[in-house]
Amino acid sequence: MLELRKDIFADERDDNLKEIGKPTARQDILGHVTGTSPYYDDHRFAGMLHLKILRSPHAHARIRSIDDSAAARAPGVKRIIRAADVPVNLNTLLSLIQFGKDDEPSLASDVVRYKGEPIIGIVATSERAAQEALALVRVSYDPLPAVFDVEEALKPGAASVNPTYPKNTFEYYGKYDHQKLRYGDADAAFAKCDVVIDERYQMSPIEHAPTETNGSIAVPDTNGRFVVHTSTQALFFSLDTSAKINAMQSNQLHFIGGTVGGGFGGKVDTLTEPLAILAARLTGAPVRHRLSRHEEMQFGSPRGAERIYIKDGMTRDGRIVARKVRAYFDSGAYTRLSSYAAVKCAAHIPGPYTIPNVHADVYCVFTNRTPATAMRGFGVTALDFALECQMDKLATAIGMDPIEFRILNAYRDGDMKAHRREAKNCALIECAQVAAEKANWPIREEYKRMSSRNGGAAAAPHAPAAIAPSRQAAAAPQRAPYDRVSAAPTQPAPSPTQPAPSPPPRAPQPAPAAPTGSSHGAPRFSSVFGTRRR
Amino acid sequence: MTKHRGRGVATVNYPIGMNLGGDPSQALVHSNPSGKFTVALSSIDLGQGMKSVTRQICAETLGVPIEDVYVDTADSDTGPHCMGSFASRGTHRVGNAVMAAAREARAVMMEAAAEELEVDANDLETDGRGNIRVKGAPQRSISVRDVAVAAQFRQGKTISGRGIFLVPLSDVDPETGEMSPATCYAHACLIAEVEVDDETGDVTVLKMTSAYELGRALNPKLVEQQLVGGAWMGMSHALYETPEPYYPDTRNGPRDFNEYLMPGPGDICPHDIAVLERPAPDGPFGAKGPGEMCANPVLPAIANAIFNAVGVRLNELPITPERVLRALKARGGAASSTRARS
Amino acid sequence: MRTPIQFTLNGEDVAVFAESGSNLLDVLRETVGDLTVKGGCWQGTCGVCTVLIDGAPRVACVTLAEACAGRSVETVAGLRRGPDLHPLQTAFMERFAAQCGYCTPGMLMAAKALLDRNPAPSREEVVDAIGGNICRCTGYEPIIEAILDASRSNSRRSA
Amino acid sequence: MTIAVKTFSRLGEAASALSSERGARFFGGGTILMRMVNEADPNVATIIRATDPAFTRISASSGRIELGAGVTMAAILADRELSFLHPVARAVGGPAIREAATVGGNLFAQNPYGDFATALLALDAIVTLAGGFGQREQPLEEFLASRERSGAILVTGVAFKRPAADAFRFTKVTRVRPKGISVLSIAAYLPMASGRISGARIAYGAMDRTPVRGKAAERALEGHALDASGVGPAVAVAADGTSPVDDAIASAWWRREILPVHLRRLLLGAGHV
Repeated sequence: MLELRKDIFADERDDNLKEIGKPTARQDILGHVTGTSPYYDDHRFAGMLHLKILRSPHAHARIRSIDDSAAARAPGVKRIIRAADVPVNLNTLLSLIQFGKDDEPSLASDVVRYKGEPIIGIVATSERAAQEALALVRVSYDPLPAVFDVEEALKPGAASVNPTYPKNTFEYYGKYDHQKLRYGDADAAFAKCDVVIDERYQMSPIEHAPTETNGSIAVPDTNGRFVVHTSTQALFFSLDTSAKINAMQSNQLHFIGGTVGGGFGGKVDTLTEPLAILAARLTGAPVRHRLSRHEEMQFGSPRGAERIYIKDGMTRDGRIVARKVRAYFDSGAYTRLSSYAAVKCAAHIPGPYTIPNVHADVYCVFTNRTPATAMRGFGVTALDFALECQMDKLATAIGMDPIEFRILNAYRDGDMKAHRREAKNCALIECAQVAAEKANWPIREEYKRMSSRNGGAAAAPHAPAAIAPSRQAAAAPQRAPYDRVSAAPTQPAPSPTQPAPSPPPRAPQPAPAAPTGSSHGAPRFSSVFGTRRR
Repeated sequence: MTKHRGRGVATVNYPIGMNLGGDPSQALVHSNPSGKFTVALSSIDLGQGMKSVTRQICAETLGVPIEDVYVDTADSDTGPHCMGSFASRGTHRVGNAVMAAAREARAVMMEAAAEELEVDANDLETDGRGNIRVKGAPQRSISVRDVAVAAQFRQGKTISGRGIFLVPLSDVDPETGEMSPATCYAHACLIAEVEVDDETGDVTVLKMTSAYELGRALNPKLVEQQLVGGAWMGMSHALYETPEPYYPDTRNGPRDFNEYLMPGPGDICPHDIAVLERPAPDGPFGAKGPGEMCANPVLPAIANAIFNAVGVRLNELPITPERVLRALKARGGAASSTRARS
Repeated sequence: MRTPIQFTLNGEDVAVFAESGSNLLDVLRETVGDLTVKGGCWQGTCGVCTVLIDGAPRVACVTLAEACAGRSVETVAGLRRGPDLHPLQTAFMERFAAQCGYCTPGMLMAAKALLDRNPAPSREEVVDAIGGNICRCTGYEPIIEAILDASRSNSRRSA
Repeated sequence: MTIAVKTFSRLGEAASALSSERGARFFGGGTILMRMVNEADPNVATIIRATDPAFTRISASSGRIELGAGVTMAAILADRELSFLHPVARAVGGPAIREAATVGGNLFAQNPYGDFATALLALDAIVTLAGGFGQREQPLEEFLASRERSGAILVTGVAFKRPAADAFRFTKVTRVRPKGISVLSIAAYLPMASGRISGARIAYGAMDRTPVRGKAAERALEGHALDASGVGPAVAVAADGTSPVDDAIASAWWRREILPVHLRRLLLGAGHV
């Protein structure tokens, strides 16, 4: 049941609209309920062939030899695709935006780096024929030591997973093995804290499990072009990736999709299109490449696991003054998108709270498991779990109501965030107030009266003045081509002297309040809220 | 058997669009000779409602009824470039591109109407029902259909528009992490109520109550779809899901939907939702994006509710009954102060 | 080895030659050409391919096609009678009970199997009826509500 | 390699075809076999089917209940005479799977599947087998212990004594409602003599390679009443002799930890499905 609270922030909206805000039926709903919405696999072509992939049974091994002669003679087999057949057999997804180095082959030739890594493809007249031929391929391996734990992978002498990044970490800005966030002086601030809580959090990998598995059909078209029906979540992303791997011009590919049976982030990786296109080129026939459910579950890239260490420092009055975070993204054997998530994670470290001293190192680590990728809430879901469990522990530590504690520390318009941008358009406090009201969760009057629009500081205490855009450090080498584009940042940081649309900033360090007798053990009103109420 | 009830809260924000920007989307809008509009995109609808929400944005901006707009996506030959459907960027990025394209098409439409009505285009307004009329003199009006016919066959005008939306790529300072990750943020607070069986570790989610701030609910039913389905996924992430049940040990991975655990229709609970709208200055009609963040507050809210119920902290996901039971045994049983109030 | 199979599909006679040992899902999609039936796992674990055989729900992907000879098979393609939508289809539309839509055909057929035998089911009976059908988008609630709506409109019509 | 499907009108013929052909597999309901076929399992070359009416016959009117191996969970749910087995049949998959899943298939289902076999074990069922040797009967417990070795034999049916009213109880512990697969399942046949248990049979599913008896609990229950103190000794030894495994659903540790809890709840009537 959903209730629209139009009364809140009404003065910031023009609600005089005709189509916007209406519960209009989905444009695609009739197709959905009649089974006629055209998913990629709802297209049929005469003489369509089927591609199946031979996958590594080892997490890390050297391939000594591959004998596919029996498979080549098997009934229905039209073509065997080997690593040598792939025109450009090394790629990384974000090379499309010049972020990261090519590190992942489409088909492994010498070494397999995770269980399920593709080795050869077999194109046959039916999926069954292709599967039966796969069983005839003989591959001999020399198993290599494997590493599965992100912190083990960083220890000296750990097995090296990915030759492009031999130290098992993604390389940031050509010089760091992690993404940094530095704001204020966390270590100094901890010394002034009354309560310090240091915890370890571990997120599990998660499978996207869309009801439609990843797949595509590549069809030879006229003029040397190929029509590709695909389940991708990112049409041009997949088109450009496929063009690069097949050494084709982008206008030789005509991608059609847009009706997809669920994605949740698991259909960005372009898992099936490049080899489907290659198979269609090598056979001259339409080729379908779809993952089985078992492949989707075990070898389709999951949301990567994340391990997060958080140390928070708080003064007795319930204000968080320092946060130190060390986080590890388990990227699996190759980069895919985890390198990007680590940056997004770093920016999110303080969560929706104003913390004057923040210090974070976020690592993208390679291990011998299925390469991870984007998933709903990418880079944030695990961190939010850790941050909000941490917030609960902090509130408990000083006997403060968990909602009031969050409202107290919530960011307001005009507050400075740890990534040195001014908070605007904030609404966390209002969400907390409304949820508490709906759930009959009692919070005190002064907390009900607080607002995201009042009480913000132009710059948070202890914070260095925001660095003016012109003085920003040069961007990362691997993203140089984009530096021009970003000459003018979209959110120019305010100059320290710029007046905030709010009352005077909070005191640098609120005077520690004596614990009160209240059951909430709440800080004294004057010492904490005086600067917030107007 | 002893069951304990508790409730927990989480408040979160979520950055809208690809981190650091640099993720353009384009849209093309054009009218056929009878005043029906087509939006051409290469963006993807994977269930979130891309086709539907961009259709409403286009109709609102043009000032025509929703039935007169159809969204065609995704075809790389006809749809202009879009970065893709991820990072909660659809409504914000693609929505803005469609809005820009529709504005350009609307300008031509109003010019053509002005020529037919022999007035200044600035004196004209749309009635949202398929007509264009003179402000203050509604009797002087012409249908969008007639305008389209005139533009096509008499005036030789193309009622069409192009739109692109790009948040320029932000630098990142390698030393401090100074950056512009996003131009706007959605917000949420969610309260979960659970029951914990202290003999088995089983956790049952009894109720969720939430408030989400999304800038603007362009279509409340589509927003509800995301929030209800997203909260289910959050519950699933919190208590059930993993392709590696013994991580970092890689053994015993699920192979099918029987082994990959997700809450079934018999495991769901009531979810009471409020939606707040603080328009984003750069969002289409102020809209942000509900698609991703809706799952996030559920995980910690459930973990915090379990602590409130039995006094144990679970720092590892998923919070399986086994992990709860192990924690309870380590603690020497549930916190007695939190016995079920029922 | 191909083998002839005859059955009725949504009331029409169908005669095909299918690869021996084929499952019904592949025969319907690849041989007959009824693409309204979707496939999610080919393991019998997701319910996406649920069809009715002689009125009973079956997962087509683990149903031996040869075993359907002479039987009546119903898919979502037969749910709609000409221009008129089935009450379940209307209810799914009104309740916004589909997002990506991929599980919808199977959900509708599982629900039809229930309502055909039990026109006024309880919520628990609806939950049991779709217990074998995975939906990754909706959280199930709108689907349950839609099926209950359809059952009420059923009883209204029969009343 | 294409699959051959051979259909026989007599169970005997099907049985001899099954034992004489390499790669022959008998088709019960298909939920297990068709998945193997879909995955191109090289061990399946021929599918043997039987249309013999005996294969799907239910005779439940008398004190002795006979179920053809081809009887489906749905057929059991449709038979009022078998209402005591309805909670078991309903615990198998969703409605579509229950239309296909058979009594015979359950006897071969790999852990953690086969909840119906667990119930039959508690009911002391006798299995009728057909093969090159013709027909013979075997207690289910022996059959389960040797099923991996017994090769290409055909189960044609099961038979068991109808339990006294309310003497049979079943519970299935699962993570996903309503159709999750077993963390474990417990079936208990609890005959009473003057308010005390006499000759109880308890069976566990997913607590070992196959469904197994909870013999220690059975012995500890003998002569006790079904009350808190009476069931205590049985609960204490509930997990004795079991050897569950770690799988995707649950760890062996958790299965052992919660088995006594669920046995107690079942015996005290709290866990009755």
